[in-house]
Amino acid sequence: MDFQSCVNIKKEWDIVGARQLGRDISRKIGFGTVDQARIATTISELARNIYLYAGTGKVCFEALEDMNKKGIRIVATDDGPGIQDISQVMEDGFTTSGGLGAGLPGVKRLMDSFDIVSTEEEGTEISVVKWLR
Amino acid sequence: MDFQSCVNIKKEWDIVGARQLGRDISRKIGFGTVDQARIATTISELARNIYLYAGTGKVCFEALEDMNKKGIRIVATDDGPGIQDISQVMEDGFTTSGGLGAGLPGVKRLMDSFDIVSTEEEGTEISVVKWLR
Amino acid sequence: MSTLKLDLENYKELLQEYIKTKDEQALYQAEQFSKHSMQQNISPEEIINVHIQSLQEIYPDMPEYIQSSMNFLLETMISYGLAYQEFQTLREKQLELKSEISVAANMQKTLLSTVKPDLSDIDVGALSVPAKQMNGDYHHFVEDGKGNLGIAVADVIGKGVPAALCMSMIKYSMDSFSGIRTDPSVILGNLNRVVERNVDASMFITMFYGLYNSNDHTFTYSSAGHEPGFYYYKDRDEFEEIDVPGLVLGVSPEVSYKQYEKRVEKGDMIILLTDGVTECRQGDRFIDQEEILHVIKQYSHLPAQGIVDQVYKHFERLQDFQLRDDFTLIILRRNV
Amino acid sequence: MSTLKLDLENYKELLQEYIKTKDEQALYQAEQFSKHSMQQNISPEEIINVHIQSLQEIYPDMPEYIQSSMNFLLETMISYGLAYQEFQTLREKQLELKSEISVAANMQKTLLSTVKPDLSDIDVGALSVPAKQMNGDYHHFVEDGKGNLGIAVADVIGKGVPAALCMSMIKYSMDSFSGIRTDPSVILGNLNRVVERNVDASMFITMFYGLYNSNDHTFTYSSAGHEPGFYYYKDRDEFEEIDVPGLVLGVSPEVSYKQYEKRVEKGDMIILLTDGVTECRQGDRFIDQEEILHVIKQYSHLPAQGIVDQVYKHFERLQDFQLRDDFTLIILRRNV
Ligand SMILES: [Mn+2]
Ligand SMILES: [Mn+2]
Ligand SMILES: [Mn+2]
Ligand SMILES: [Mn+2]
Repeated sequence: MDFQSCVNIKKEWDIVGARQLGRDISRKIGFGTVDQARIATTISELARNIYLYAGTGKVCFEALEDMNKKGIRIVATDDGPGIQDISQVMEDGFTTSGGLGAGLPGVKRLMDSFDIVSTEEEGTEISVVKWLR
Repeated sequence: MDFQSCVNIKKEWDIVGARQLGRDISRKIGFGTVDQARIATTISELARNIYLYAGTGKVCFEALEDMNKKGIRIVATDDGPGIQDISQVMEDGFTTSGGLGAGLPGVKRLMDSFDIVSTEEEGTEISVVKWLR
Repeated sequence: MSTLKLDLENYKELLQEYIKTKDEQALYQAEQFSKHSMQQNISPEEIINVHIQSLQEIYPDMPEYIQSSMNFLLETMISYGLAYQEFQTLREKQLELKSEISVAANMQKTLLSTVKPDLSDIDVGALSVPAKQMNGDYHHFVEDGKGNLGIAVADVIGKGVPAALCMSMIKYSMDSFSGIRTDPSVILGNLNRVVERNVDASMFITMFYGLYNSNDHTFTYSSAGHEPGFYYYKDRDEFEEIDVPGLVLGVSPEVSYKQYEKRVEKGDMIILLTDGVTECRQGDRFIDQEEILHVIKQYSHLPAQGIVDQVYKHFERLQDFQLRDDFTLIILRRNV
Repeated sequence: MSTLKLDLENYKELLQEYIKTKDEQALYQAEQFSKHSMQQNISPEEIINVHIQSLQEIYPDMPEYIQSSMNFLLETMISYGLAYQEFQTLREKQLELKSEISVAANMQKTLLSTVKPDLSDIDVGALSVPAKQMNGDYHHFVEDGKGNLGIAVADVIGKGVPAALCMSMIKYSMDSFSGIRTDPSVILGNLNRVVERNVDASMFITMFYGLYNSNDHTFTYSSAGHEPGFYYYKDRDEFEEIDVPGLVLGVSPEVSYKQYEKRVEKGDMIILLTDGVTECRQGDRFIDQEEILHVIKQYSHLPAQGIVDQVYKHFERLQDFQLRDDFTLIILRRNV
């Protein structure tokens, strides 16, 4: 994976750093103000999940480009306890981030594609993509 | 009822007239921008209901004042077909105003008190009050 | 006032007009614009964005701090936008669930349907209205062809789907007992065993079973903790509570129910009901017994079904057209 | 980053900081501000209002058109605010309904619970998992104490509450027949009459009833249009479909079902299921029969319950952990 940059998440302050980097990258890719704000919200959700539930982890960004489209991939990885019941956390109303915010269903709505792999005791990897329109 | 002013509703243009009068009165009573906008939306809903379902009717305004509070009463009266099933139109999701808008449950949310009397073949009277806080 | 186009151009024009004229019409159109936008699933942050772009185009020289302030505002709207989208998903789900329950409610209607007996000697009125879509009250008539009419009235603790599911148990169990023995005490004893076996202890059912023998005009009955009914003496023009002891169904595996008998005279009425009738509430005020009996008396010149319908209408209005509990009322009157 | 105060002062400071520094931290706090506001049921138009007031205080000399433009924007947000409030009401209702259905689902579990037989001659595995909260599949075991084991498997058309309500009918009817006669064809015939009488024609039920006689190791069975099961021949290591004709329950009042018999050899297996197993889907692809039999064979060294559990896990994963239909699988194996 080229053009990949990561931000380690250890303290709440790192969430801001991840948002900043993600916003810079998405601005360069050409995303408008609204999409930049949506991408920033996505990063907040993913990074807060790491900060609150896994303790540490990282959020990585990758600029995507193929012949006819550009986009951004965001991958959040942690080695926390893993998510026991994925279908439950993907349900509306079952919010994460300390009861505040849109949780993973919100992230799914903000992005174009969403993928999650979680193994008990080994951690969780969430990978999302947003395409430029 | 003193201080009462009415706007007859016959054409869509009259909705604007009713909003204008309602807004002026509520501004004089002392309502802020947000509440003025909410009162205007209420008037839109009530007047559109008359315009769409009853054909003609009127919206009247009354400034309320007692020892310790001020407010506005809005009364929408028509002699249309009446509402058959009141509990149905008061249900969320069963929208009036041609599928657009908040319907009567929205009006109830925007105001502090809500009252409806409807007689088949005789018409409907909806009376709402908002207090200044 | 033609159909509004949902685009930047349109928003910009309206905005420009409003700034120039401060006209109410522009605000009315702003409202219509936002309603149309909502119909197109447009999120609030997109409205903010259209607003920013319009301002930029109308006022290319607007102060830089305005632009920044609007970007800040946009940021606060993203969460509201998500809530709006979740709302739409939820609304669809709700509709789905509602139609599912309405299918179930229709099934239940077919299932619990009972034919009101048409006997020359006694006049019968019956009505059962659920508070929600599904009924947790049950009533049923059985005729044995030998002049006996069995009348069951039951109420499950609770309302809605769980109560309805429980109610269907009573229905099938009653079906399977029918024709075997019709003594009220035996029927309640049998049902109690079924209920005790099949539902956990937190769920219970009250039931009244009465058997009207039209040959000798006796009414035999037992109650499993059910709401007391009333007996009306025509000659004395007086009501009396039909209140007999009996444990509710489903609490203890072996219960024997006592059976009582009453001779019914011409013009006398038997009034059976569930607590949805007696515990009608008007605001915070409970309706008292006197009021029910008063209303019944008021319409007592009508046939039994007429009385039942009028009593329902009376209390429906009192409760603001929103029943708080399932409502079941049965009236029997000896004619001949 | 202390707890945020939800007031104008706080918003104004954040806004001012952002305009000055264009800092990401101020935007992050704006996001937190709006989330907190949502928790306090604050509508989007109120955020706009706080924004207007903040701007006025920070820039008392800001151009008049900005003020007007913001009033216009506020007007467009009122409808979104109403939608937000409706969303909150809806969410509460949804929670209520969900918990109601979960109570009903628990009742159903108690109701439909069946004890897996513990016979020395045959090894039995059984699993039934609903796609939604309530199960529209039914399975039941009956032992007569004389070495006969009755096995019922049924599937109501449809899922959810209506199917569950219908299912409870099968349960009570089966209860009331038990002990009378156990011939599969007679049981299906009786049930058919009950279903036909109680539910309207659009609703029907498929059912398989089998009777395993452990004295002579014969398996007698009838089917009412039910999904074919499989028979496994240990000696040939081959599967064969158990597909026999029979009208679904509830279509016609008088149906007579044919009865079939099979001798079961040591190590042979009888596999009964509902179409939730055979019509598993992976994305748009239907799983084919071969795959099911392949998975069963793969785990055939396990006890019957182990096979059943592993087959379920296999198809649960294939379907992305979201069952599209109720899933019921029963496996019987002759041990001795
Ligand atoms: Mn009840
Ligand atoms: Mn009740
Ligand atoms: Mn089914
Ligand atoms: Mn099925």
